[in-house]
Parts: sequence; structure tokens; C-alpha cells
Amino acid sequence: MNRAFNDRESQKILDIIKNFARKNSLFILAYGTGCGAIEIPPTITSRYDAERFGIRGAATPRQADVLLITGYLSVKTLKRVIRAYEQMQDPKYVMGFGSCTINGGMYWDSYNTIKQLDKYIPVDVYINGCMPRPEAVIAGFVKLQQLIQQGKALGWKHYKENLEWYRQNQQKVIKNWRMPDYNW
Amino acid sequence: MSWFNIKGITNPLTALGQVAKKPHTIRFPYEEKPAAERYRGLHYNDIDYCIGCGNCAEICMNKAIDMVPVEGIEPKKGDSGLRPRIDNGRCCWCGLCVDVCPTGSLSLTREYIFVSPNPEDFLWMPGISNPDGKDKRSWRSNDLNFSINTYEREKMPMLDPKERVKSFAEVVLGYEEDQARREAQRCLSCGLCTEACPEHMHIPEYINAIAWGADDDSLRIIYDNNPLPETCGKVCTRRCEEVCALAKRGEPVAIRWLKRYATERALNADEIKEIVNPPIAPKNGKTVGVIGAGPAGLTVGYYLALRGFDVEIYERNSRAGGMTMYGIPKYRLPLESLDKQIEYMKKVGVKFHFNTEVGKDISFDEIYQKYDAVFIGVGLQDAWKLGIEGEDADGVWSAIHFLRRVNEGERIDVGNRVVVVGGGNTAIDASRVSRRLGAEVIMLYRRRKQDMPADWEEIEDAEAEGVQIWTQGIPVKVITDEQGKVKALRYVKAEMVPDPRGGRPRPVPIEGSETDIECTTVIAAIGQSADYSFLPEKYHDKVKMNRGRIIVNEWGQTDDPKIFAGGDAVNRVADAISAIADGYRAVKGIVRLLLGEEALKQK
Amino acid sequence: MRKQKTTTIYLGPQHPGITGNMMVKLEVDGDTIVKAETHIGYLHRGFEKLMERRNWLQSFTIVCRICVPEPDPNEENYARGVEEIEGREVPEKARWIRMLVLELARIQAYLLWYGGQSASVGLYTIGQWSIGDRNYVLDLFEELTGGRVYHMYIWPGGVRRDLPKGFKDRVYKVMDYIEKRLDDYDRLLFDNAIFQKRAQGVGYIPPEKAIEWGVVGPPLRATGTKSDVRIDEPYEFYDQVEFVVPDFYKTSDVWARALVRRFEIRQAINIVRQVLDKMPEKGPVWNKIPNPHKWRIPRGDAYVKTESARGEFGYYVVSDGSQFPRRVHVRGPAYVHGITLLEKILVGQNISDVSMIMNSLGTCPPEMER
Amino acid sequence: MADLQKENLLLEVLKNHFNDKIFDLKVQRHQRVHLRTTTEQIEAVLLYLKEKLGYKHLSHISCVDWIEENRFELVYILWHPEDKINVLVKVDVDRLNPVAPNIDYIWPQANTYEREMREMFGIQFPGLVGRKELILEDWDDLPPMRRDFDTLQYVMENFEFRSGREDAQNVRETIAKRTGEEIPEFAKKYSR
Repeated sequence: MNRAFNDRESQKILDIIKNFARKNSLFILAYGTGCGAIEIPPTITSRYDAERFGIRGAATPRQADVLLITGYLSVKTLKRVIRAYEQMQDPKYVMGFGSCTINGGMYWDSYNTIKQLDKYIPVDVYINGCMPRPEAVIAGFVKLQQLIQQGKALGWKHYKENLEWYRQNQQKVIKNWRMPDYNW
Repeated sequence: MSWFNIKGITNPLTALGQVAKKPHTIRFPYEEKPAAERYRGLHYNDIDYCIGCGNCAEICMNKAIDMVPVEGIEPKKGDSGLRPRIDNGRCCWCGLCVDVCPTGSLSLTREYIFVSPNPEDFLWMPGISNPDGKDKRSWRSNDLNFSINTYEREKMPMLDPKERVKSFAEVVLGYEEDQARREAQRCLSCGLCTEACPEHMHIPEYINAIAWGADDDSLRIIYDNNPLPETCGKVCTRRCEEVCALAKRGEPVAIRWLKRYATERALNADEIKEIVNPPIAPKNGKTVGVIGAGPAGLTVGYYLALRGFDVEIYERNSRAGGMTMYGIPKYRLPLESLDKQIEYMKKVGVKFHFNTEVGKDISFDEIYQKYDAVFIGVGLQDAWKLGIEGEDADGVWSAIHFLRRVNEGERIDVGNRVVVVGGGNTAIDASRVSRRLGAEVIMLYRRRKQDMPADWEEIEDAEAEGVQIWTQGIPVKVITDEQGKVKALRYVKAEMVPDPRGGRPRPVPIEGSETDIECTTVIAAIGQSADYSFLPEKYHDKVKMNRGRIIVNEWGQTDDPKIFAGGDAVNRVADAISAIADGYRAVKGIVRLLLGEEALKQK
Repeated sequence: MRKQKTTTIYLGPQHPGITGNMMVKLEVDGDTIVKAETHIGYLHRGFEKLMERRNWLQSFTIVCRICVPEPDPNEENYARGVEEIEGREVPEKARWIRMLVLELARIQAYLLWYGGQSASVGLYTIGQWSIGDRNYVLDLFEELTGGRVYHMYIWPGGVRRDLPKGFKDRVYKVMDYIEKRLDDYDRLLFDNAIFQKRAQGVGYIPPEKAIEWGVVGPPLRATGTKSDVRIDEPYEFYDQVEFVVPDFYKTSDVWARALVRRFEIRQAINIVRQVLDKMPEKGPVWNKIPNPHKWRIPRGDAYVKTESARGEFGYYVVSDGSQFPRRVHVRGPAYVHGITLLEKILVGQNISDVSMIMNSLGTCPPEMER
Repeated sequence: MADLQKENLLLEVLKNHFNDKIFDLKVQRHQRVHLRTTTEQIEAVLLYLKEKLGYKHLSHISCVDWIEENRFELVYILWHPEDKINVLVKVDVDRLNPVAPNIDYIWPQANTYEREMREMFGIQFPGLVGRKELILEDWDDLPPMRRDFDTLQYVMENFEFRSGREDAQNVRETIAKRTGEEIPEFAKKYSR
């Protein structure tokens, strides 16, 4: 029996089943880090009803699958976001909302916001907009589902493997690094 | 409130009534609700219509727009060849870039979904990345009222047409200070105009200086590469304004009038000297002789003098200025204005020899031997003839001679009816001068009004002053009376025949349509040619000609390295600013020849 | 060893019950709060610094980001501040359109509040309805301004575009729909025994202290004070429309504040209808500004304020005569409500009521720290 | 609009009470009154306005950095709920030694404003309680709202922008290069 599940073919089938399950129950941790938080309620309420895709809110990081970075991140929040992200269980995904997460957006010259989200935590999908409309948010989720199904949303693995690099970037902007170690 | 209320439990249960209702959910992505008519989504740029002025990049406070070269877009006059590229990782979809676009090529579309796992994807070229965006354009600036740019020009105060014809007083009065500031503020500072200007003046800079209230700086910038700015400010053919970004959908910035405004801040030569205060290099011992004190010659004189050369200008007339002095009527360019600029040149060390005709009073050989370099800027002195019967009659003038005599102060009796043949600026000048001499004026032009090479504004002004413009008429004969004086001009009507090779339509005479116009004077303004009789035979193999124009290289140099040439004698455009550009080019050529490449780089 | 009497609880910054990205540090004794301390700064972007680098026109696009749930009072304030210093006239129609936008914004902000307030007591159905219905108002915004949330529509000199064709009819229709729906919400929220029990007597603000403590907007009106910038200092054409400022709910608790909002959303719908009736059909909507890069505002300062859904929103705009603002300082109602006031009134309350009290005060972190 | 009777009356009362301790009194417009005083007098003025004249509501405390004139300008904005007048009381604080009196015993919410100013401008308010860090965390540069703090430079030093945009060209320079135009140094400040 064990041998049967260890060979490559069955692993593949198992992965497909796993990914199917994962993609259809995306519990989001809506950490309202920025403006984008305002489009989350419309997305998950009756008009756009994201629950059709198994998307619904989770109260704590430990229960969540997807971390939504809804816009700009101030340095102070980044510290908390890293905490929240590291608390989340594998597999976990990150979505970056809006311009701010890509290249600084309209706060590109602000002294208190980070400019590229993917330097600090791995991002699986970016949604363009300022703010992204609910439709765009759903399109982002659909994309994320595709990536999960294809087994390409592997930011969490990347983070584990390149923890050094991420830590370096994180500690460059967070001057007072008093955080518990990342422990899985 | 009681401890138990039944309504508090039953009323919320009414929510159950919604069960049977159809949900209002938009089942995106299975069904779509199109975005609104003016939704601000992703950008679209009409690449062919865009002129690459970069105004969108300038207004964007997120620095989201880069101007980059695009394959297939060739830079040309009025088009920088660059196109906007949007960094969607910066854009905030405010739409200011659309509202400041002077051409209306940039717009936002209804398309807004752009999802990607790769953050590098979000750089894109609107119009190239989304060619199908054209049908989805939503936030646009087709209504000029909502565009941030001001498309209406400040109105230039002018003399009333009825007053104008009474004297040779200057017609254009010039901007008041607040008008100039407002007009200068309209400028988008893109710099497309500098390419169209033959002299590549620093147009955005001096206009900005006016907008900021720094008139002195403005004048200094203007004098950086134009020694006759007041002349240009009054009579320039202003090809810069044709390519102005605002001209695509509105009136161009009044570049000429703003230059005029800046130059008029200095009331006399001393003030110009004080304001401009150019650094004058110590004498370097080199000498340059200039033939002809027209715009080209004056430019060479001025800038070489600043660089420490000994420059002497030979002029056969008694005044400097060349065509700007003798060819342009005084109501456009008053004598005092020109004198002021010449006076300033004398102050920086340019030497003049007036009433000295080369080839008569002094031989070309002598000049050639005496100086380290020679610049020929003799211009076009002779007029083309009409080539019709009776044109030697008394009362037939060539415009250039006519204008010259008038500008020398002579009051010519033109009778009461003048026919001016031609459609260029000189023809207009001759017509308007004739009006001021008290005659009724008819302009006779071979083609249609829209084909006239003259400035549109000039044509309007002439008409306002009462000049009648008769088009599609070809003169065939001057009819004289017994004393050999002009009595009438006979012309045939013409019809416009399209050119089979795609050129502009040609006028073809209509058989039997001869008509006579009764008149006392006929003025021919159909073109000019040069007179090179001063140039001895032995130079002819070095100073080559092509259809009456001297051939020069990129430095203004003829095949004889010592001889430079410029102005109307070289270029076919024949206006003041091109002559100045030629002069400036020759300045660089002469510096390069006499001081070497290195000196060219120092300014 | 001293026996520890209280426990410290960090509510936020990531917490579903908090109204945004902020944190309240609570010292609790059992379930009762003995000390509360608000921590903000998680959303600080330094707007006021950024605006020093942007010219007067560019700054207008950034101000709406200051308050996410209700951006329009910011645009209005900024535009009016600039106009006041420069002395720029605003066309009549533009001022009516501004009022329309402000009132629609108020309606959508209250609808959002319905969702938040009811969710804070565990009633999720109302949120599903009201936030779903709020989309119809946002659709109107989308049609009018081109943006759903960030409108960037009111700018110095007027508004950016004229009303689209047939827009008025659609506004009437949406207003009728929402008015009808409000009764549904009433049955679910205000008639609901749970909400009544939970909200009454909670989050009491002493009325005699309210003004001194800097309370504004619905919380102040819930103390029985007639205070509204729209009547105290009428801007645009608020002196030409009729509306009632509720000063008859006097209990000054979460319940009274909820009733005030319930009353005001109906007033807002009423004002929208009046505005549409009184708005001239034709006319310019923008007094054109000069080239933005060369647009200088004379030296001066202005304090302008607008009544937002959460209370007095003030802008202190200072110009030093250049083409960049010297300083634009924002006074958001939540700045006072969310920090000093919240810290005061949380004492003695139950932990489970914190979220409800915060919602009723309208704390909004992005506006507190800009 | 309305006459400025109330506003002028207020100025009269203040003038009589404080004489030359307040200056620059002016009615800016309907419902707006400006006046200026010194840091020594500010508490007295504010207390008088609040307790005696009924300016009970403190709308705002703002601070403007006039770096050229070497001063911070504190602006206290008060509101009278019945008379409906905003009074803007301005005080200049020396920029090199920025100390202003703490007024959070007059209005509790002043505490937040003052803490913000302490953090953003570095103005000290003796006796002000509360955490040092209100908004920022671990900030070790100049107080960010000061005019001499260059936010772009700070960003350049601490953050990075995404690469791939280096090929951007300046339209003016591109054209000048193509035509061989030499823009003189002194003119460049007028280029865009």
C-alpha cells in the first residue's frame, strides 16, 4: 500500500486531488493593510459573492490559506504582516492588490511604505488597479486557483528555501527586529 | 423597554421573505457587467496620433509614465518619436495624463482586469500592448472644455484696420505683461518646436522664464543663439508654431509674440547689453570678413565677435539689416527696432563698412587676402520678371525694388489702383504698402486662396485693410497708354487641374477668358534671384552653384575652406530665421576652421 | 510575588472585529476593560509630506486616498481650500454636482456602516444586503466620475466632467430602491432584540463633555446637540436645501448613534432628490485652471471643513505662493474619536463591545494617520 | 454674505482683554478670525477663549514649517458651537529650539495632536505624557514632516524600485540631442 502511493504516478494523482481541494476552499486573511480593504466587503457580499468560489474570510492567520495584501504596506505593518504570514499554515498564498504592491504605486516617494512587496514576502498573484474592482479581485482569485491547480503557486516553498534572502531584505527596512524565529 | 419584546424576534425573521427572490449577484467571470461609459481603466494610446510630447509623463506625480522610442515610429518634425509607456505598478488611474494630452491620443479604457503572477509584466505600452483598446476607450478628453490645457491664444492687441492704412505705424501692439504671462503659461514645455525652428532656439526655456516672471533671463536665453530676436519677434515665419503640441487641437502658443514681448523689455541697446551681458572672449587675433549685413551676416558678426574674432561686415547700402531692413515694410518692423539691435551689435565689437559694395568699392580678392575667413551672405537682390509683354512700361515694379524704395523713405506715387501679382509674403507686403500709399489694391494670384504661400494671418490682415484678393488669374499682358504708362493688366482666368503625379494642382489658363484690370501700377512679386557678379571668375570652380544657390557643406563651408556662405543665397526657404541659422552654422564652421574642434566645444 | 490582576489583550492590528488596520491595547479584568490604549500608525503614508512634492493639481488626486470609505469630503475640502486661497469662482452647476456627490458618498458610507455595525454584533445578513446594495450607489459613481471608490472628481475650480445623459433618472431610481431597502434593514437591525439589548447603554459619552472632548458628527448629535457643519457653516448650496439635523436622540450610546445614522441616511436621500431638482440643466462645470506646472496660488491659508458621514472633516491648507502646497493638514473626525475618546469610553465596557463601539464612533485608521 | 458683526465684536473683546499680547488680529472672512500671540501667552489666550468666550471645541492643532523664516507656526483652530466662529490662533515657535506649552489639560484631544507634532516636527511639549511613538516605529532620521527632510532621498537610500525602466528618455533632451541644440546651463532651470 505504501509503495503504491510513493510511486510517481499515484503521487501525481494525489497532487491533483489535493490541489483541487485547496483551490476550492480559499480562506482569506483580509489584513486590511491599505485602501484595497474597502473592496473586500463588496467582493464577499451578495453582489459579487465570492463565496461561490469557496472564498471566505478567516479570523486568524492559522486558519487562513490566502493572505491578501490590500495595497500599500507601511514599514510598521510589514513587521506584523511578516508575523501573520509566518504563522499561516502551509500551503499558503499571497495576493498583492494594486499598484502599490508592484512598484510603490502612488506612494512611491513616501518614506514610510515599502515599494516592492515580493522582496519581503513571496507573492503568487498581482492584481492591477488602484483599487482593483471586485471583478478584478475575483479574476485574481480565478488566476490563483488556476495556478494552484497547475501546482505553480509555490511562493511558500520559495520563501522557505530563500529565507535568508527574505530576512535580509526584511531586516533592512525593519530596523528593530524583535521577532520570534520562523518555526514550522 | 420590556424585558421581552416579540417584535424583536419576529421582525428579523422577515428576512426569510427574500428566499424566493432572484439574487442580484453578478456572476463574474461567467457573466460580465460592462464598466461605465467613462470608466478609468487601463490606458490606450493612439500611436499614430500621438506626437510624443511627453506631457503625460510630466503631469504624472507617480512617475508612472516613461517616454521610450518605439519601433516603427520615426522621429520627425513635430513628433519626438517617443511614446509613453505606463508602469502599472505606479499608475493610480487618476486620468490626469488623459486630461493634459494635447492631441487627445491618450485615453483610458473600460478594460481593467490585469492579473499576473509576474510583477515584471506590469510595464506596458498602451496602444501596442492592447491594440484592441481602441473600441473600449472610455475616459477621454475630446471635449476641450475639460482638458487641462488652454487651447485659446491670448488675443494680440492690434491697430484698427481703418487706422492702419493711414500710416506706416506698427500694426501689432505687443502683449501687455499679464497677457504675456498668461500666454506663456499655456506652453507645455515639450520642446517639439525647437526642432522645427531652423535655428533651434531654446523656446521652452525662454517661454518658461516669461511665465515665471523672469523677463531678463528670457532675453538672455533668446540671445544665446539669435542675435536679431526683436526682428524675429516681429516678422518671423514661425515654423515652430506649426508643430506646437497645442496646435493639434487648438491655437498654438504665440511663440513669436512672446519673443517679441521679451525683447521689448529692453528699450535700447544699452539695456540689451546690460541684461544680456554676454561674456566676450579675449581677442584671438583671427579676422573674418563678412559680405552683406543681412541676418546671416549679422549673426556671423555677432557670435564671432563674442568669441574674440575681429569681424568686419561690408554692406553696400547705408544701413544694416539686409532684407529685414529693405524688404520688410516698416509697419511690421519699425526702423528704431532694427537700429536698436544693430547698435547693440556695434557695442559688442562688430565693425561695419557701409556703402561699400564688394566688387565695386572693394574687390573680392582683397577681402579674400585680408581675412582668415570670408562669409558670403549677399542674399537675393534681383527680382524675377513676369516675362510678359509690356512689363518694361512705366508703372511696372518688382516688389522688392518697390519695397526698398519705400523703405528708404521715398513716397512713390502709385496712382489710385494697384495690381500686385503673386501670393507670397512679399506680395502681401507690397499690397499693404500700396494701401498705405492711398491706392486701391488688387492681388492677383494664379492658384486658389488656400494655396497661397503667405501667412494666413497676413492674408487676413491684408483683407481687413481692404486688399482685394483675386485668385486663379494669370497675367498675360501689360497694356500701356501713349506715354508708355501702365493703363491696365490683362489676365486670363485659370482652372485648377489636378496633378497626375500627385503634386499640388496646377493652374491651366482657360481659353478666351482674357480680362483687363484697369490700373495705374503693376507690382510683380513672384520671386527673387541672386547676383554673384562680385565674385571673380577664378572662384567659380570652388564656390559652386546650383540653380542660383551656393552649395555648402554641413558647416556652411564652400569647397574653398576659407569661404563660407549662408542666408538666402544658400537656402531655399528665404526667411530671416533660416538665414540666422545659416549664419550660426557658419560661426561654428569658422571657429572649427580657425581654432579647431576643441574650441567648438567651449561656449 | 504580586498577584496579577489584569490581563493585556492586543486587539488588532489584524483582527476581524477592528474597523481597520489599527490596534487597541486593552487591560482587562475578567471581561471588563480597565484601561485602553490606541496604537495607530499602521497606515501612515505621509500624505502631507507627499503633497509638498506635488503641485496644486497633482495633489488633488492623492487627497481622496486619505479616507478610504468616504473619499469625497477630502476632495471637496481640498478643492474648496485651494479655491478659497486663490479666490477662484466655482460655476453654479459644479457646486450642485459637488453636493450630489457628497450626499451620495454619505449614503454609501452609511450603508457600509450598516454592514459594519451589524456584523459587530454578529448579524451578518444586514451586511450582505447593505453592502450589496451599496454597489448600486458605487455604480452611479462609476458612471459619473469614472471610478468606483476613488472618484477624483471634485477638483479645484469645479468638477471634472458633466453629468452623463440620463444620469438624473438613474439616481432617482437608485434612491427609491435604497429607501425601500432601508425598511428591510430596520426590521433586521433596529427591531432586532439582539441589537437593542447589546447597543443600549453601551459606549456612553457624557453629553456635557462631548464638545470639549472634540466629539463631532453623529456621535455628537446622539448626545442631543444640534451640530452639523452643513448648517453651522453652509458650504456649496446647503443653505438652499431642506433637511433636519437630528437632535432628538439623547441617550448618547451606541443605540442613539445608530438611530442618528438611520435618520440621516434618509435625510441624505432627501437631499439628493432636492439637489437633482434644483440643479440647473446647463452651464459650465469647471472654471479652467492655468497650466498646472505653472499654477501658483498666492500666499495665504484657509481652514475649510465639510460634514462627512463621521463628522467634521477639516483641511488646513497653507500656500507659500509657489506652485506646491506648503502644507495641507487634515483634521479627520476619527483622529479624535479613535484615540482620546475611544480610550476614555472603553473603560468599564465589555471586551465584546469594543468592536461595536468603534463602529459607532466611526473610527477609520487611514484618516487618523494619513 | 452676512455682515461680520460677530467676528468684529470678538476681536474687540480680545483686544480689550489682552491688549498688545495678541496681534495680527483680522477677520479672514465670514466665520473665520485670525490672531497671533506668543508661546508665553498661548495658554492664557486659549483658556480665555474656552472658558470665558465659549470656544469649547478644539477642531485642530496644525503646524507649518517656515524653514526660510526659521520658525514653526502652530495653529490652534477653535470653534464656537453657538456663535459659529472658527478662531485660528497662531503661535511662532523657534525652529532651533522648538518648545511649546502643553495644553492637553485644556482639551484632552490636544494630547494626540501634540504627540503627533512631537513626532513629526520634533517640537517638545514639556509635561506631555504618552508613548513617544505615535505613528512611526523605530524612526531614526529627521522628523519627517520637517521641510528639510527629503522623502525621495530617504526612499532612494532605503528602498529599491523595480528595474526595467532605465531606458526612459526625456523628450526635451532627446530632441535637443537630435537637432544638436546646446541648451545653455543657466537656461536649464527653465526646462521642464
